[in-house]
Amino acid sequence: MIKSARLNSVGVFVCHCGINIASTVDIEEVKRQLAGYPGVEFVKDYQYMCSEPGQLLFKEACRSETVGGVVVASCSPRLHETTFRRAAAEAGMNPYRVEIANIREQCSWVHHDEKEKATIKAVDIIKSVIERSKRNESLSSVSIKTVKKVLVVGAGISGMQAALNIANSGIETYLLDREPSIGGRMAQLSETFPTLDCSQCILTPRMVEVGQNKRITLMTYSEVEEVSGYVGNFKVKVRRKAAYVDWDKCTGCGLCSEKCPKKVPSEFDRSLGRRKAIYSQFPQAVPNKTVIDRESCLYFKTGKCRLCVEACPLGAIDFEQEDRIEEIEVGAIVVATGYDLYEKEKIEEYRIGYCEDVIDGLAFERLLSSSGPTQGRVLRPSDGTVPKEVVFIQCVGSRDPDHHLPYCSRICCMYTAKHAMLYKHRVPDGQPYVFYMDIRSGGKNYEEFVQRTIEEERVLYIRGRVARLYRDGKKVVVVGADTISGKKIEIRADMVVLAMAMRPSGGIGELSKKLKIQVDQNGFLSEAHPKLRPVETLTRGVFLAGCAQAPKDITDTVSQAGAAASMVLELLSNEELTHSPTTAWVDEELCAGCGQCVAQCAYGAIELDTRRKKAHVNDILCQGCGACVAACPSAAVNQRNFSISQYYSMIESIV
Amino acid sequence: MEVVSYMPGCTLKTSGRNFEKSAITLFDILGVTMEELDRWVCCGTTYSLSSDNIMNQLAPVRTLLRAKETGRRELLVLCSMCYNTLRRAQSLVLHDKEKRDKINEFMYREKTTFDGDEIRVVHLLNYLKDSVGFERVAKRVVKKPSDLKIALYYGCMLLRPHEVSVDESSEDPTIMEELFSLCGVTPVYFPFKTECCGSYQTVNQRDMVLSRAERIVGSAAKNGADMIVVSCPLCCHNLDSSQQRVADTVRGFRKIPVMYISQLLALLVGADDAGDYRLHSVDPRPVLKEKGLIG
Amino acid sequence: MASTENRSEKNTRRESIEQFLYRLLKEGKVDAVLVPKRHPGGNIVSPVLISEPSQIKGTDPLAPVQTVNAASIVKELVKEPVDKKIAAVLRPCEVRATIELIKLKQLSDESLLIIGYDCPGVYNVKEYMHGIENREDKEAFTEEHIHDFLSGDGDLVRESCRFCTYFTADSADVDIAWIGVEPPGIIVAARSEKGRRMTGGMNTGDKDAPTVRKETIGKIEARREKRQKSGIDNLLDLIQPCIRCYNCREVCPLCYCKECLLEPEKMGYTSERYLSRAERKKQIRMPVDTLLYHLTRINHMGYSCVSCGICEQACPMDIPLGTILHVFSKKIQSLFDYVPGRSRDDELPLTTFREEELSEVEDV
Amino acid sequence: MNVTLSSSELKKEGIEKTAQLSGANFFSCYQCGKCTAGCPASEFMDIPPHEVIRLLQIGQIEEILEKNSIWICASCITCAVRCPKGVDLAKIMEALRQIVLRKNVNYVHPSSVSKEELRTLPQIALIANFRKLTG
Repeated sequence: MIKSARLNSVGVFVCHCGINIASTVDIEEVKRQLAGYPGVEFVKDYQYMCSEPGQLLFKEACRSETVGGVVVASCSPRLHETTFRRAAAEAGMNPYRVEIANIREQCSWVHHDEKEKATIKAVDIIKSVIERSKRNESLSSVSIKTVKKVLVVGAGISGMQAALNIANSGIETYLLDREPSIGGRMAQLSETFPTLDCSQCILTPRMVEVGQNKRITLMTYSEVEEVSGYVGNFKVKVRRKAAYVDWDKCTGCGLCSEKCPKKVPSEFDRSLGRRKAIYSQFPQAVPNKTVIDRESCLYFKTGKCRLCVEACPLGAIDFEQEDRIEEIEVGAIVVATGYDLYEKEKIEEYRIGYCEDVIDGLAFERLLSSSGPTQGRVLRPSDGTVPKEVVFIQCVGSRDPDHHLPYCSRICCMYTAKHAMLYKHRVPDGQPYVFYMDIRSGGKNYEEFVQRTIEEERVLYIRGRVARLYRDGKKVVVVGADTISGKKIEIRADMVVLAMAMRPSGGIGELSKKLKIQVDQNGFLSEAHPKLRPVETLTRGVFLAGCAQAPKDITDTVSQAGAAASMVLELLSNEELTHSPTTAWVDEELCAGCGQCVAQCAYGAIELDTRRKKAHVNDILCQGCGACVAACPSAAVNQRNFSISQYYSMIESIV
Repeated sequence: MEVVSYMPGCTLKTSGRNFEKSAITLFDILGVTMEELDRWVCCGTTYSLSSDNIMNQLAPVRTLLRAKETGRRELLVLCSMCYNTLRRAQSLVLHDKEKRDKINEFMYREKTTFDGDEIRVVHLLNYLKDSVGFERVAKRVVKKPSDLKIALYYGCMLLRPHEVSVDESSEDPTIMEELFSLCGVTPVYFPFKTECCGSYQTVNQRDMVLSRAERIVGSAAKNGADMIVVSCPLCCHNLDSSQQRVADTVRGFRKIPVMYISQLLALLVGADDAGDYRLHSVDPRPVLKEKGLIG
Repeated sequence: MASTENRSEKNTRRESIEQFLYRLLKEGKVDAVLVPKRHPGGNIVSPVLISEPSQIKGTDPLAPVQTVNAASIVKELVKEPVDKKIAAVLRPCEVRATIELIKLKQLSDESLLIIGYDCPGVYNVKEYMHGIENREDKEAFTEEHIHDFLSGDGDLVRESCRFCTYFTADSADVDIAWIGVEPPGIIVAARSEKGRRMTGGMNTGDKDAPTVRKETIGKIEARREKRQKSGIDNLLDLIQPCIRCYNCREVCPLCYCKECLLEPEKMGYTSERYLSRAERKKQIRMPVDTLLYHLTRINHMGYSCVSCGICEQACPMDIPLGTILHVFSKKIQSLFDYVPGRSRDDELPLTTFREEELSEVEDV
Repeated sequence: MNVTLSSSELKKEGIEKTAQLSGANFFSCYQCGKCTAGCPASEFMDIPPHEVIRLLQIGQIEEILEKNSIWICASCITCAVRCPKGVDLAKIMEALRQIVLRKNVNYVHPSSVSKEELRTLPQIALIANFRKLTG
């Protein structure tokens, strides 16, 4: 009895905030009105409660035996709630017995010309918070043990970088990719801007490093099937796709591919080259293993062939293999699923001109690449001749909100300059043209690179969008305009390279649903805050890296991957994760099991036991937003220290 | 016998009468009767593009009212310009309530109002595709022209703006190619099929229209077309009657006859002739004879 | 069934329905039937759960009286899964309420066959009793009422029925149609997969067939639509007489909370609080918060309210609750383009989010 | 000659009227030039189509009206269909023509059409021409 009486008593501090509050709200009047209010033990004021002396005053009061809770009437709780709660904890009081009454943003600042009314309002605000405070519980933080393992989805340069950073800090990492090899898009590139480093040369050592890292488990040719659990304790089901080759036996010697009679266009070479039905993605693949493409394989189609079986000295071919589901447990997930290019067939006004010699930027990378289908020689796909007039078109599909994608794909300006320059290096007597709208070259040494392309390589930059393409014999006529001279321009090109827009890679929609993370209006994964939380998602424990979040170049991708890795490490550096205890809970007596709260929860924190017809809140996942509380007609869901009876008494105290 | 309401437009009664006549012959053979609206008025030829001009919408809406009075839901149009004007006027009335009310208020003497959704304006091509069926047209084909290559010219008004396009694509339409391929005629690659012929500028920008004709007909010729097929009396005029003047100034320019969709189709399904050949500047008869379409 | 065969010269729709239900039970398609039946006294007709086929005799779903919204009873009957198959013969408003309850996970419908039928509307119980008390032929009363409904929409029916436009049971598993059908004919049509499965072979056709049916329905709908109110301008006055007896809540088929948030106790009324409130406001009306009570009820029920009007019938103070609920619910439901009970597949408005909804509050 | 810009210059009546008659927001235009590139008539114009929009953006409507571009436009709508920003240039051209024509200034005089032309030209050519180019 004595104890509860103590808990129901409250001390009040009124902060002047210099003149921010005190020049509008009459502090003395506030003190006078609160002095006799039921449950109020004392009312004190100070110029700056958040200052060192203010904090001392506050701690002193918390230590006193007379009050069960403290109300600080000051600025928004966003600013100093944590400050005061920490101070209370240091003084031995339960931090959740400290409440802030916001009399600055919600009172003095908005009513500075109505001082009397502002004073009345300040008193009301404080009274209502006193009422709430009197009914507060002494809560303690929720904590949960974490699994010190990480899953990185996508093994391009971004995923590889994140995985290396995490694994090198001593944490087991799974690196998953749906392709047979790691390496991603960067493995397809020829040379990189602005240094013209050979992409393969800088990437391959990284791939080997990843492949040999003892703490990294590669899960290539795999997809995320299902994700359950929550931060610190995710359970992920991974579909290991059937390669029809026993990878434990396969050494990647390539004898099978040599014997395979079936050739199909190679995805890796953007259909400019061909691969076999049993193939390894590219010569430097990690892991260096082969897979059978079931769609093309003659054995799967006709039941005959089996030449690969004969060819393999290790007996690794296994037509009976099936997809396997493997379950792993991880504490955090990094999503680095990268990008695809927008399909050029969607650009209708260019379609009449399409022939083999109109290709997209990635295809041109393959033509430039020394490991590509032409060993790095620029040859027309149609007839193998050297193109002498080559037109590069930027912003194809990008910056076209009316037909295609509204955003800037960000890297096309740079890689087009690189393409034009490399073309000029390969074909010194050729003439490259670039149709552009703006040149966006805001990276280190980028602008200099573009200027070099224009000045030294004599690449002709034409400012204007191309209206259409059409074929004329062996040529492709490019119909454009030079908006600077106002002239209409026609170029009879031997080859046209389209800098197609970047978009998130296929399947990102389903993956985002499985991970319960958001996508933006363009389908890219949403970061928690565009400025201050760029690698986090709104789902705790899931982080972003690379082009899955937005178009970016290799430099930025690697930086972001490092940032994501550091966020993961920060998260997993604690043995236990703590979590604010002001979560929702379900009163089972009242719960009728209608499930409306489940649908409201954006964090997947509520489960419905359909047999018992009871909802249950998972404390770790609950973010304390209160949506479920509002949705429940039975008032069966309550939020700790935000209970409905607390609200009633708050309202009651002011109306 | 199916019956369809039909609005010819002015030019189909004069210089474009081959279009109407051959369409009637074609439909007759396909078992469809084209029933001309009683009191249609000129569509106004070009859709007014200024937001406050309601006057220019009255003519097409009156014709749509006449169509509504027939009790049928469709109105067949052959001429590309009429199609564009009527179709856009219908769409305007349907989507802009304020203008709809104003138009109906203005025409208070009419027995009924037009609300935009009573009539579907259908171009010949869409009628053949959706109501008759290209397969059914193809089944009626009796003449197999030996290796007739045609350039299918869409022009502007069948395709733009995109909302009224007769094909899913305004930039790379294929509906005519689909139709004629099924009928045993080979469409040639024709990159100028959607490029404007110069339209009404033929009246006072003759040079521009000649230059357009040179490029468009030149492209058809270069790609081996024996004939250009059109759906608009104005395109027909600009491409056909300009050719002699282009030929006079451009060396090596090859003249190609221009015919309406229905003229060629009518011949294919067995009509004896394709109308009054005097209306053509470039006489199509030598090609038609060579390919065995006329005796 | 022997009894109906005997008086075949003057069969009624009621008997045709009776026959169908008899077969349903007799042929073992279901184990029990919940259906309105005339009680021994002869006047009142109310739901009865029948397991013995011979007891089907005397059932009269068309009788113009509704003592409870039978969805409340269905909710009680199948609140947990049962291994017996139960057919519930329900008015359209009861069908719709049942479907809402299924969506709210308040009943398990695996073993439930919802049979709906064209509803001619009902009288207020008191008026019905008054009308039927001295009648010799109780059945003739029903027949006369149906005649009124088809011709002039008998003005004596309960207010909620007067403006009800959902008098056919399109969302039931099986529905019994008779509007536009020559009596004593009825058309039994399965409307769901379950309906087809459970009544295989008993269907007599699609009710959409006769055009006269469509026309008649259209006419009645038009007449009733005109009677619908679009607003309430004196809500406070209307609610004044409320004595907080909670009858409206008790009879509402959709009120499903275990404990009502609106009980004074839950709302935290203590003696001290009454007094301090009176002190602060100088006076307070007792019982307190009747407006809050009704508004909260509207807020809770508004998404799913099927406007059966049972709350109005239960109100001892004659507050026009049926109309009030209808006006508010319709507004709420139209915001979400939601018709309660239209289909099991329509998602509850509060559990879904569509980008285009509530655009009028976007700028706020 | 220098152009002196001010807020009133940018918002003057002709500019507002063009915006209103065309219903197009020419400030969406980022001058990519796709309209000019695709315009079948641009080679006959004094100033290319995208420049017409640019001059509107900087308030120089008089300069547009001095040039022949708006009268050369054949309303083929290629520009509007392709514009990545959904700026309907065909409507802007019409609005600019209307601004002149409504002052009772004809661009083409019906009397200037010869009898021979009247006889040979299809009706739609004549009617369309007068509709677009006379008041």
